[in-house]
Amino acid sequence: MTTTDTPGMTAAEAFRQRPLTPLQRLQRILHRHPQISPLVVLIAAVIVFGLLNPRFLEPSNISLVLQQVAIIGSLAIGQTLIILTAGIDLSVGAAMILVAMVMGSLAGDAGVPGILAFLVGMLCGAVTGLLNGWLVSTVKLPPFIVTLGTLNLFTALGLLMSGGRSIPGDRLGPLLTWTSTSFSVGPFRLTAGVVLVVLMYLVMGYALSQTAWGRHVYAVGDDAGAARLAGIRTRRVLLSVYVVAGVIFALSAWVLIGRVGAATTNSAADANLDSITAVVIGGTSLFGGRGRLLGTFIGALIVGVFRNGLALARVDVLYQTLAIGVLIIAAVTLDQWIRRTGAQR
Amino acid sequence: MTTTDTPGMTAAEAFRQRPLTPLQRLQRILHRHPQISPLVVLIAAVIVFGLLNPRFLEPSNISLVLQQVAIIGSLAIGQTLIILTAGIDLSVGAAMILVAMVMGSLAGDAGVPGILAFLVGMLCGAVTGLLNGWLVSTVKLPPFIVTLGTLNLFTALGLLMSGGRSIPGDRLGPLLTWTSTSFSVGPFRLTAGVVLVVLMYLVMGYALSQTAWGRHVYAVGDDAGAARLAGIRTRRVLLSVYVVAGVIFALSAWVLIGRVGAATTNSAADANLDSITAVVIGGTSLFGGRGRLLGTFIGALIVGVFRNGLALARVDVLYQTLAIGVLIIAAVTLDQWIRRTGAQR
Amino acid sequence: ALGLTGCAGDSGSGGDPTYVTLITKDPDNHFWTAMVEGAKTAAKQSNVEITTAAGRDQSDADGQIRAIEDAISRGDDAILIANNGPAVNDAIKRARDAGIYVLALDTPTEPADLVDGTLASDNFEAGQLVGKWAAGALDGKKATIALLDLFADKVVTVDYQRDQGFLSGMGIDTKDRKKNGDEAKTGAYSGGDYQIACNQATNGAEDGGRSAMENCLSLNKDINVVFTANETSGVGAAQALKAAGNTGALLVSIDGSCGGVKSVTEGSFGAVAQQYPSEMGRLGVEAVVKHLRDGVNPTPSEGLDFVNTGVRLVTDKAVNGIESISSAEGAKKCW
Amino acid sequence: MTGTPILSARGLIKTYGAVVALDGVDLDLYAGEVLAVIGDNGAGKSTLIKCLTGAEIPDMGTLTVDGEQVRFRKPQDARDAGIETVYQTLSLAPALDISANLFLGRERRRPGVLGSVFRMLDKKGMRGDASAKVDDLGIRTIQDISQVVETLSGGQRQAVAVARAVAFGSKVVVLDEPTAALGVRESAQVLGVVRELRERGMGVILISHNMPHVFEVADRIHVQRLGRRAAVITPRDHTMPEAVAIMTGAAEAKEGQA
Amino acid sequence: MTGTPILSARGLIKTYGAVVALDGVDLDLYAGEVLAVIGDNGAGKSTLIKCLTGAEIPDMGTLTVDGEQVRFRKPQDARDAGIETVYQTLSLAPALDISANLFLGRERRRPGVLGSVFRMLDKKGMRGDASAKVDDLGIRTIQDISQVVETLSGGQRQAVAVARAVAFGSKVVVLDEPTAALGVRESAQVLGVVRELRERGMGVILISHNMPHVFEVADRIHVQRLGRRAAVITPRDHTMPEAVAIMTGAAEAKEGQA
Ligand SMILES: Nc1ncnc2c1ncn2[C@@H]1O[C@H](COP(=O)(O)OP(=O)(O)OP(=O)(O)O)[C@@H](O)[C@H]1O
Ligand SMILES: Nc1ncnc2c1ncn2[C@@H]1O[C@H](COP(=O)(O)OP(=O)(O)OP(=O)(O)O)[C@@H](O)[C@H]1O
Ligand SMILES: [Mg+2]
Ligand SMILES: [Mg+2]
Repeated sequence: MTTTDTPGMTAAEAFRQRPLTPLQRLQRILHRHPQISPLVVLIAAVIVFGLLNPRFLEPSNISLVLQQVAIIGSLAIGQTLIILTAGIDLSVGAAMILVAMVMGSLAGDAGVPGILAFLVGMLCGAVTGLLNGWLVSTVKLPPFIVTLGTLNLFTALGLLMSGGRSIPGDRLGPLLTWTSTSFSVGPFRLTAGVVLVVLMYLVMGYALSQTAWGRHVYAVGDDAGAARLAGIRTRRVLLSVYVVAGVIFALSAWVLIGRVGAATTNSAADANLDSITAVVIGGTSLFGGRGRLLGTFIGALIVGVFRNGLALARVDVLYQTLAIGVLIIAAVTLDQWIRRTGAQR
Repeated sequence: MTTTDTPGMTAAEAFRQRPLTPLQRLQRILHRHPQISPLVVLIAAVIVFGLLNPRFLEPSNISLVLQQVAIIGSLAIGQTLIILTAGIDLSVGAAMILVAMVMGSLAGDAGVPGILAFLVGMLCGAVTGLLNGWLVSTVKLPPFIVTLGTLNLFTALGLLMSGGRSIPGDRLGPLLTWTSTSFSVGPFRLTAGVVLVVLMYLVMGYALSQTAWGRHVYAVGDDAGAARLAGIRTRRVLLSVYVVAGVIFALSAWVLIGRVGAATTNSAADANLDSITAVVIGGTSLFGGRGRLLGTFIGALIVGVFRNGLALARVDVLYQTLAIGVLIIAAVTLDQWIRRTGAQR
Repeated sequence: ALGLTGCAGDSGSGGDPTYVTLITKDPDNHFWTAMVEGAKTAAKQSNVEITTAAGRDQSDADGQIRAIEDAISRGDDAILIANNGPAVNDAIKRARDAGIYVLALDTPTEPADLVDGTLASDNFEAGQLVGKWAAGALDGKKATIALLDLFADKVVTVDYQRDQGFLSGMGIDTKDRKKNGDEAKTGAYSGGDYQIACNQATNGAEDGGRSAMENCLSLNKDINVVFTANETSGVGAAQALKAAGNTGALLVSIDGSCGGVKSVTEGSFGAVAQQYPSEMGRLGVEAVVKHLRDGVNPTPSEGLDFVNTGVRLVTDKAVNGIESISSAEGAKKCW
Repeated sequence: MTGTPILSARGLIKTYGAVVALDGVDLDLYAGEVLAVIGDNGAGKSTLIKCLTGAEIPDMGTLTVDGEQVRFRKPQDARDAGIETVYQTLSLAPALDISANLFLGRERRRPGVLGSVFRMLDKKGMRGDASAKVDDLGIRTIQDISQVVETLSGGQRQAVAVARAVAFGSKVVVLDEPTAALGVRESAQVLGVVRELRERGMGVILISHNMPHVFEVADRIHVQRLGRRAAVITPRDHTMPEAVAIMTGAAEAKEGQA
Repeated sequence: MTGTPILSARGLIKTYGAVVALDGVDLDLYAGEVLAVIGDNGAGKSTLIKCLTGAEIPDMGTLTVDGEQVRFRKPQDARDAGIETVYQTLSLAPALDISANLFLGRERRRPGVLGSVFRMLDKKGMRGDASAKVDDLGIRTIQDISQVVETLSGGQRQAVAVARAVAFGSKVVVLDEPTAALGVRESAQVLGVVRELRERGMGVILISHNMPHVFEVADRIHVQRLGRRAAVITPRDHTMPEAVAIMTGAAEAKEGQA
């Protein structure tokens, strides 16, 4: 044999114990926990932007970043669920706006009590999800087309209902604007909306990783045919995912009302793309079945940090666009590099 | 046995020859040629809109529809290639605009001869494709993220180059505006741009269905791992697809200049979504490996017919948005119904 | 973050620059890039550093809110904003609470006193100008009108202000001034009968303008008045008219960029209402500098609650009783 | 055999476009027997069991379970009726690990409120059981029980699929070439499990190309040929070469069909 | 065996995270011989041949072809060096039809300008050839040669993969469990093809769990156990039970290793 044998050690053991460079050592550690690789990207970004402008690291600014990513972050929860089933939802922003306008019109224009408006809003979110889910799971249309269609549908409905007018927060009552309540945690200022979003992450993260339903979501996204043959009720799982996502988008509408202080159709222009971006940067595969909600959370933060950090570095808007493009690619390249070289050891 | 046997016939033959309703007969025919099912949807749409407003069917209007879908139609060729490899390209519109501005600035501002500006434009298109393709095939990043990044990059470059100003057609010279040349074919009026797009469909349709390269594109999209094990140079195939697509987007820029009579950054805001929509309505799977270019052509026409038809049916603007949503879903439902019930006979 | 604003008053003296954030409605329309250019030119002369930001598109309030928050976090001295709607009001309040001087550009906020001052031109008035011109130029003929607005999937202020302004300039009852398309489809304008042949969205872009115009012509070949809500869509509409051989239609538009004025010279546009975004940018920066030096706010134009940067009608076919400038003159002021 | 079959099919027809996969097939399975299905490649064996287990809906034909007519519209229907199946394609979720796949669709929850209210999975318990069940099939080379299924070797994967089907008590177990990718020892182990199932009174349908295996465990052999049932024979009245001859059409079955 | 091996590996190591798949494996293949590789499930047989054919890059170890050291970075490299492989997963493109898969990567063009200038595929010719080649392997149940591969039965699919590997002249053919899903007659046919390849002077590596098959055609047998080469034996100096004993670790190889 030509391999160098150390007595009492198999060839592979000897190979394992070869000397490693510190970088290889780091990679090996990262590779054991691939889900933290977006975290590395996030930390790198925070350090770089902190160097560019020290104000970036001030607690007040960090609090701001959290508030800024709250909406996309909460939409991205529902988007993650749907992408895990190998779907995609282009209607997230429109569904959110529609719910916001429903709640806003009821509470602000029709004078319905806040709690009722809220409940109808949640129901409306569930119904938008039901529509998408029914078309995907039962009529068996591609999710891209379904949600493209409902994107147009929900957008138009929201506009027709409101005529494009905003309903200011002071007419909405305390419940609907509760998400804007802000309070201090040490040097940080958080809003109830941010806390709500974090809670949503915890609850859905638990549901995905610790319950049978979560496993079924992964199985359906991984290989729908195999899951069906294995006795999973794929139709029911899909439908439930879309409905749950719809309710999440309704909750996002609540966060949105708190954040902009009004129910308005003028927001979240690119919520679809942004939410998908957060999911993908967070390491979830668009082909379904692979990914974690924690990754999405970090993905949303990464994009938020990029935007805020560039603004604080006084980068002009067009150069910001350019830089965001480059940074997104860089972030995913770094992530891939961590995972890949790790995999080859 | 309990099956009814006709002497000399196997059970399956007897089953085959059972009486069918005319609808079932139609379905069976359609099922033999699933690729024509979008055509059925197109024809249905044309009939309906023709009934709503007979002017819709006038040759002059039909000619207009062709001209209106030319840009999205040509972008959708490149998009089809990329989607067939299980990719997606969000940068199509931005790449087209960037090329248009490069050609426009060279010919219109820098006074470079038209042919040179044109060639540099094509090269620029190829380079955009090369960048996307390299990141996808060699750095192995997800196409969604790559093209989201380059979408930002190309958009910013186009705007920085032009400052948002359009360069009017009269400064661009005859070559760059050649695509606007119009001529009559019987009662129809076509433009050189439309003819160019049709030619692109023919050439790429041939390349996909009749050459080894086309087969490799399908194989890579179908199962990249299997294709690699079967000895396909997947990296090279992917790279070539993106470069070819880049050139197609550059040609689309040429068509665009002809159509709007200027090199401009304003157009084609929804080009990404619209081109993907055409591909998906045309029956190509977003998961790669399945679909036909002819379907994309019909898909683009379907969307064009919807938009034009709704306008001619005097539908209000906001209701048009709503109707487009519903129609897209209806179109794909019909398509699925044809395919599915056909499959079950 | 508040402490820094105090020492920024000595602008022009070569010390710390004054930091101003200019927030436009979207990043790419030439109208806004012209405003940025105007502001940057003025900034160079007075030791002001401009940081630009924008919504993703004209309906993106969230992007503008973020831009305002970022400006607060950066500790900027002033914000110039063309707001995307009342949804940004809260953020503007927070900025002022943080001691930042806020001026509205182009579009007044609702309510107007939300900001320290406003430099705007009235989009409704701009619409009215071209409407009056079209009504006059028709000279009593029946008007067959194509209305080419901006968006089908969002409602933005410019869209209805320009469209409804145009109709009211024509002497047509607009009903709800904040709602496009609710006017009577036929009736009488100030000079005779009218018919609205179509009302289409263009996305404010050339290809959208062309498609919309083509569809309108398919509906009615006799269109003789075309309103386009901005010049880029107007360029597309002019292409469609040319391709259809319709040379008689009066095409009017709003903006007043150099390209638009040239189209007037060449005759493909009948008239444009010229606005002055680069002027707004320049005046905005100057007002900031003046405020930080002298503590004064810009004085509103007479009878208005904002500084009117003005709208002029540019046409080479002047109509009696409507003040206008020639395209040659317009070209001097174009952007 | 006497009595009502636990699973019975009559006149199953299944065509795919121009392709005829099943051309009027009958099948009876009784409790406590192993019915082998043999046939050339493409004879329609897998299609037959797909139609029996709800994975495909036959164009025509009837199914009865315990004498009652049933219509399976999805695999879950068959599972509910007590039919467990290992399909030839294994139908595992590639990105899930071994124990997640084993318990897919019948996950176990933690005891107490954690399980009943918070519906928390008993991951550790399931992992332990999974390990034991795979070991039972003689697969000793799995080094890491939390390996995801797509990284397993062909045989390891097959063992997981078989373990899943036999692990949960049921009436009928259908195995489509369960030993195709298995090693010598592992195959023997699976045959042992099949015998055990029979002992427990279940009905087993076993598809295999391995004649020694078939003749070792089968009570009756359904020979499938060109989409039809060519014969039903028993290992007692036919030899292996005779069975192969019937399968390939070189001979007819002798009288005395079971 | 004497002379230079056409394919030779020394000290191959391959680990996946905590899993050790290959633990220092040597292998020699000579022209004109059939080398069987046997071993328990998960012993590392498939990983071994993946490392030999460029599908995986070993962590350590060297490869030589005809005595020259080589580094395969992708399967195409091995193919270029004259090594054809049927992987256990078959590596077919599911949505392409039989002939497209058979000729994948070496499509034939039309004669004349159509082929040279317009690079048009000779679809009809390839389809005819494909049909003949699949028939050669004894698969007679394919009713429609333009069927896409994903609709084929398990055995039909395997036959397509085997046909692809043996159809094109080469130096070495590597077959990973080529008869696992095949019927009795079809398996015999494939073994015939293997013998034919040996006659033509090629080297064949055959992985199989079917001991009778192995002992029928192999010249030498590489026994893989727990990621290592436990022994190399020949069918003459060892019996089947002995081979199985070595494989499972119950016995050591006798002296006289090949
Ligand atoms: N979805 C499908 N579309 C078209 N033909 C199909 C489809 N599924 C199966 N077939 C065809 O039906 C026939 C029977 O296939 P089946 O899988 O039942 O064979 P099998 O007896 O299980 O063969 P094997 O032993 O190779 O697994 C084959 O000719 C096959 O090609
Ligand atoms: N990508 C991978 N990640 C982790 N472990 C792997 C991977 N591929 C293979 N293994 C492990 O390596 C070992 C060897 O696998 P291999 O496929 O080579 O076995 P094999 O001898 O071919 O078995 P079989 O007879 O079942 O096909 C197994 O324990 C398997 O689980
Ligand atoms: Mg089978
Ligand atoms: Mg193997």
